[in-house]
Amino acid sequence: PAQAAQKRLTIGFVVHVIGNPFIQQIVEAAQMAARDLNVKLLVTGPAGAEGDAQLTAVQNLAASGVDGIATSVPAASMVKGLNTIIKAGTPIVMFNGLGEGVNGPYVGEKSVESGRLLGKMVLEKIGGTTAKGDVIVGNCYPGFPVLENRQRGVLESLAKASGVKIIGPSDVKVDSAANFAAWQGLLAANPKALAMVGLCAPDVESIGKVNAAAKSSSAIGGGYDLTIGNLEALANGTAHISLGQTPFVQGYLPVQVLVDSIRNKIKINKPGFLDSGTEIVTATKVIEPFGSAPLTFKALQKMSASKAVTRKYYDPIVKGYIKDWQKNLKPIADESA
Amino acid sequence: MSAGAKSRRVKLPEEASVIFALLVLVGIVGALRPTFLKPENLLNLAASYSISALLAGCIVYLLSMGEIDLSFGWILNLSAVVAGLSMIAGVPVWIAIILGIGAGGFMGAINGVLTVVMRLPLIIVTLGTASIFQGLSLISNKSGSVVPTEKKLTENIFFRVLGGDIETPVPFILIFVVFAFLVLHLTLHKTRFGYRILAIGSNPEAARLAGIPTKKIKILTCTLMGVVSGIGGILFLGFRGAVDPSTGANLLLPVVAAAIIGGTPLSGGAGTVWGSLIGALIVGVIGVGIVFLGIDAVWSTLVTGLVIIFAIGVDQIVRVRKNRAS
Amino acid sequence: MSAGAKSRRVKLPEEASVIFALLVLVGIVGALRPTFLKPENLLNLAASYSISALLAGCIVYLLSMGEIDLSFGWILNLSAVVAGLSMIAGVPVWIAIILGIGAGGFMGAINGVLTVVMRLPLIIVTLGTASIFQGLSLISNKSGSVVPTEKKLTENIFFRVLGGDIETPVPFILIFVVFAFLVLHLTLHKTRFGYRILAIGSNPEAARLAGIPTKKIKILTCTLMGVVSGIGGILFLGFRGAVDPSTGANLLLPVVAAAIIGGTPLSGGAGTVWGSLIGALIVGVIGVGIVFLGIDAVWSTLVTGLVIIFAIGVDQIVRVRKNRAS
Amino acid sequence: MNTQSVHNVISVRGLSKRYGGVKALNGLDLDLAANKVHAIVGENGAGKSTFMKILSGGVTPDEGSIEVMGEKFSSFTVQSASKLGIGIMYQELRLFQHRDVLTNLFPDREMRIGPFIARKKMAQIALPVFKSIGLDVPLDRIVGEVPLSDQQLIELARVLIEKPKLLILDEPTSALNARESKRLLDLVKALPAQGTTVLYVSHRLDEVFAVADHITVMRNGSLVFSKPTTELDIPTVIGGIVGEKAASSIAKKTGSADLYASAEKVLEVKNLSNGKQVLDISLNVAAGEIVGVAGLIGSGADELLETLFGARPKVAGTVTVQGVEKTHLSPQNSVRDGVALIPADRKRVGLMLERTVSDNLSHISVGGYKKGTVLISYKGLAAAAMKIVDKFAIKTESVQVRVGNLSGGNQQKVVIGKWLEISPGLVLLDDPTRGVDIGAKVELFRLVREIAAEGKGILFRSTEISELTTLCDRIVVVKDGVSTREVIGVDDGELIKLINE
Ligand SMILES: Nc1ncnc2c1ncn2[C@@H]1O[C@H](COP(=O)(O)OP(=O)(O)OP(=O)(O)O)[C@@H](O)[C@H]1O
Ligand SMILES: Nc1ncnc2c1ncn2[C@@H]1O[C@H](COP(=O)(O)OP(=O)(O)OP(=O)(O)O)[C@@H](O)[C@H]1O
Ligand SMILES: [Mg+2]
Ligand SMILES: [Mg+2]
Repeated sequence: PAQAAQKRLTIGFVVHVIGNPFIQQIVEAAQMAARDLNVKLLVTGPAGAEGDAQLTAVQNLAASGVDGIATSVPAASMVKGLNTIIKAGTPIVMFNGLGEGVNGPYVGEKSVESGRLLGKMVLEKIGGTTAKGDVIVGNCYPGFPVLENRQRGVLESLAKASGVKIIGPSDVKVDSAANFAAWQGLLAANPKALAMVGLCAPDVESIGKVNAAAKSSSAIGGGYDLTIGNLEALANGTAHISLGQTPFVQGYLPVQVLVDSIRNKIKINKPGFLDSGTEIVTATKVIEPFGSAPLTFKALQKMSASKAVTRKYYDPIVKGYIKDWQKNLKPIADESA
Repeated sequence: MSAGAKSRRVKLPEEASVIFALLVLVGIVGALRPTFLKPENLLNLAASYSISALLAGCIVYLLSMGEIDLSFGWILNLSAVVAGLSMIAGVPVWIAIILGIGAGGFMGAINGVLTVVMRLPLIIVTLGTASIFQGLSLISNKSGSVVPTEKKLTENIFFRVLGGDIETPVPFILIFVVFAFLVLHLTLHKTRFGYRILAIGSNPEAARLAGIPTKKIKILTCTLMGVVSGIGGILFLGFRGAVDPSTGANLLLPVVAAAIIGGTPLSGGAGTVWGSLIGALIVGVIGVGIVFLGIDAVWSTLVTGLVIIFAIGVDQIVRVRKNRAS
Repeated sequence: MSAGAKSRRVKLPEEASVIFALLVLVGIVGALRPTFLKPENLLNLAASYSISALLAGCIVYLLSMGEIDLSFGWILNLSAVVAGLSMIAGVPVWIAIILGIGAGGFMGAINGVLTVVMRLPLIIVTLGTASIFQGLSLISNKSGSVVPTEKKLTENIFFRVLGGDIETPVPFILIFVVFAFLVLHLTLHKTRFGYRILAIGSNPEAARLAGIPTKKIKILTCTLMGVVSGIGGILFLGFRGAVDPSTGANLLLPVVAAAIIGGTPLSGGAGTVWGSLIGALIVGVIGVGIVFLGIDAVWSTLVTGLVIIFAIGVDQIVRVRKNRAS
Repeated sequence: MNTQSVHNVISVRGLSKRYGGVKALNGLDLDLAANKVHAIVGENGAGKSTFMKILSGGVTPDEGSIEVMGEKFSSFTVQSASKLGIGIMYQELRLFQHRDVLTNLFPDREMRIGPFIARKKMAQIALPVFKSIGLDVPLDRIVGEVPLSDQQLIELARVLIEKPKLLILDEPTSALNARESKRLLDLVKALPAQGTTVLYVSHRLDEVFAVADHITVMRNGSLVFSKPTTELDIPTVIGGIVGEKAASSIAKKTGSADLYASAEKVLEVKNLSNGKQVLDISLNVAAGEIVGVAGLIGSGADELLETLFGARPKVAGTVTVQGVEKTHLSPQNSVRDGVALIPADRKRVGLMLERTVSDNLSHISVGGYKKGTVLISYKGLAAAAMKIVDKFAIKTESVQVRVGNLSGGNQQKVVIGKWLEISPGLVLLDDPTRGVDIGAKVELFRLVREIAAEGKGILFRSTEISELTTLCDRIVVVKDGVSTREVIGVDDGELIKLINE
């Protein structure tokens, strides 16, 4: 171990899309981990989200001789190729997107469970199981595995109220302008909707703007991710709930796992699940996972704009949950439980 | 019959067929969901698609010249980033806007100069510059969104009017874009510059021998595309209040589709600016109509495709009929 | 000089300039990272890009005919889905493969028939059919990935050879694609079918007057594109062992880029199948080189753009020199 | 099958074809006997090419019956025409510009070994045909890169290779020089003896009389008369072509050595070279003078005018226009300086085929010359275009018609007419009468003289020797890219000898 520690390791970090603010938060956390652990981090990814181009990037990193690779796995067609690399001796940790059957640990949220959570919270706000009326559901990229899981969870929770009629799920598009137009159309078509629920990063912001423009609307807005625009919508009351996926943990933890396992020769070549937790954010309350210190909405907004503040806030988690990852490693089945 | 005699038949405008296709689509969605036809809803729809319509109006210039620009989405992005970062850095809003549009024009000019100097079609050159502009945007916004949040910015009249905080019966962005279309139409069809663009698109070698400065016109047209993309970026910034690194990534296909559905051929020498506006609206009605009708996400892609084929089919039938009649 | 007399100068092949550009790029990356030049690495690189190379080799047919197909990525996807689902449903592997390729050919034929019947350029038609094929794929795989996991499937020779479980000195997929290129090259440049395609692309009216059945040839060429996309889908399924709903989504630009970087003009009448192979390798080397050189993600897009401009610049300089010399 | 149709290779009755408001063919009745050379003549837009295209299956008639070689058709396709053994050389060449020469010779008739095209076999067939028509171009050259005259010969070779029983030649010599034309005429004359009937469309009446057994004159889509050549003379034919309009003719110029010696030089060229076809050419043109350029195909005469205009790069020599040396020659500068070029290849570099007559006529005045304001009024352009249309008697339904729909000769008039607006000081005429009918040619020559009389200079290249000797004050002979001598007052025979020596 001492020898391994002396040689400066190189870790490859492959994301499925460059230039997505949420992904960028993950990348920044990974870079913090690399600095903390004194390893070299190579970040790469395809220009457009496509599994095959991403797999090629992973293969190229492996061929260029990196010591370990962290990658999101948005496509089942990457699995075989990743396992070949693992078999050849380069360990791989997944984050954010799970490839079923990859022989390595996965760091991410419980996607179905988080969908259930969102559905449950929306249902509470519209009057619980006795609620009666329309709820609009939008999926920005039908066919994307994580989104399909979230959707399953949301629908499961909403189904508890027999009076709730689901409108959709409609294809609301990922491009922010098209996304806005889609939500605008959905609300115009269903002006009495009780709630609008999105599954992707641009949704909460769009829903907020649509709600603000339609004076008659009192729909509850809910969705995912803590981008600046989404938090803005929560702050001005045009949207109501957004779930975060702790990008910090998703970025930091994979690097920690790789570095520890290489330095200490820990075998990680089998599936496993490391929960990155779910953040529940409303304008009045912020619930962080792993029993972290309570956070005000203001503080959260500040954090989303500053790396240093983020690192400081998560220090206890780095020293606790993340450092003790071996203890927290669960069977992969837990992810979609 | 003497040359130049006016035909007595009332001549339908070139855009008749595509207008008809648009009306058919609006009619179908409206028949199924009458709320769709509420003026407010239609205006909102139009406003949402106004930026891509604007770009379609300008890409008509390049198509008329026999060229295609693949980079304009990233010019839009980087222009908006330049303006947004300038505002955040404290540059007065109006100056930041000029900087953004100027950056757009500069990028367009680079495309133009490269295509002229390298003697390559613009599509090949912009295959490279699209990546360059995207890359510069990623570097300058540090892969994150650019969001001017300070009160003194968001309360600036620019953001308030464009963002819809100040109520106008018709969204301001729509008024602006319709005005821009008027200018684009007149420039292409009533000025020497437009004549020269069409002449180059019709027969580049004949244009050169007619003494038309083809290189200069190419560079100017690319610059114009850059300026209009820059304006698009500024409108986007004001309308949405932020720019993401992915802004503009998905503009290419709908914008070019709008222009060609509108009736501008890819082969050069002809183009209709108004047609591209109708084309953009068709793209918009299809997009919004599908969610309006509550078509399931899994089915919506298929339905979109079928409706596109239906719309261009209607367009084509009317066009052929019309040509046969004349 | 007498008619038909062979010119005494050794004639460089048309593809010389683009080969030179490829060598320059490989040389630069190799000089900076010698491991890049290991034959094993180069072969793997080539294998990763072989499917898009194959498609580039066939899109040359359409470009030569003056057309572009926007839908082939989704034809690839749906063909692979058809084959994968058939296998999972218990259809013998070889029959499933034929079903997949047949589905591809059928989709291509639909494109061809629509473009001929509607008398519209293929690019407009495939604007619609691309969505249709994607939509059908989403519906048939219920928005999920198709993964034939059963042992009796994955142990089938098809999956084992393509997936690389059976060791071959050169990846099997590479051998297959090079062979396919040979066939594509000979068909375009040595058979009447190829001559007819090039004639239609060069002068459609003259082709009609020469008695060429232009509609039939168009439909056939579109069908060929469908069949090759179908084969691409099958190769993908075997090579990767699964198909995702997003498979094929981002193929359009790199494939068309490979063909035009390789030297096939967009205007029709000329095309080089081998050039598109080199073009696909250039696209590949740029992608791989950036990872090998350890260029950070934030910078990689910019560098990609700069290298593309550099590569087409080198290509163009050699081309101009060569033409001047001849 | 009656006996008459055995003798008549073609019988048409009431053949009509209209395009919009234009009657291209208007109830044409005609019988043409087999194994003869039939000349078809008529003014521009008379319907000759339309008739030829119907016979070859390229155009479907609206009305009328056609009987070809004893078989009766209401219409036929390209395929059925070619099965019958009808071969056509189109006036507007139908070549595949991107493809090589050999490929163009066997369009869809390629010979094959197995599935593969047998280029060697095709070359063996092509080379003797090339030799017979005096074509000398490598078979692997891209057609778009060879001169127009060679393209015309390639189109001719293509149809000869088909060995048709009925050979249609639509203005086959319009871009050819005297030598090539003569060779072609000899070849055509020999064909009837081999069982081939020839339809020969041309505006060059001397050729017509040299080659045809029988002459048919058309006007406005109908027959004027159809008689054996022996019963006709040139004035009668001209009378038939132009109709009631008085047939004018053009007087021959009698140049003299020092007529313009003292006049101001509009153009002075010293040792001009473009490094390729033009190697060392010196000449000058005085104000009011018409100077001819004579030379064989490939002598550099073709490229000289384009080089002077700046359309091809100059590598050495000096060019002085109106006393000012032009260091930077470019089309743009030339247009601004009032130098006009009427290019030989109207389709490739002269016209915007898809656009209207009006748009084409404003190509120079709006496009290159920058006349008037930035804003343009299409009404104004149309009015200006109308004037030119009237002046040149361009036959078109309106100025808003697509120029590609005009007959070949009328297209040529548009190419010339578009320069009128800017009244150039130096006019470079590169084979300007290609496909122009006799009436229009006389009109054009009158106009050229008129322009010259205003003190402008004219440099004139033509493939027709008689045009040079008729119109020019002085003729510069060019050989292998070098101007070898200048002659004054020569006749056709002398000039041909000078060019060929
Ligand atoms: N495709 C077309 N569309 C519209 N009008 C046409 C078309 N082809 C020919 N015409 C018109 O038909 C008439 C006859 O044309 P045609 O080409 O047969 O004349 P031509 O006798 O061959 O003349 P030229 O001597 O100039 O070649 C002309 O007025 C022409 O404008
Ligand atoms: N020796 C020859 N000289 C001239 N032409 C030839 C010669 N040999 C063959 N050809 C041409 O090639 C053609 C060959 O006919 P074939 O029936 O093989 O073509 P095809 O089957 O109709 O073509 P496709 O399969 O592409 O439809 C003939 O139409 C003929 O014109
Ligand atoms: Mg056949
Ligand atoms: Mg004619």
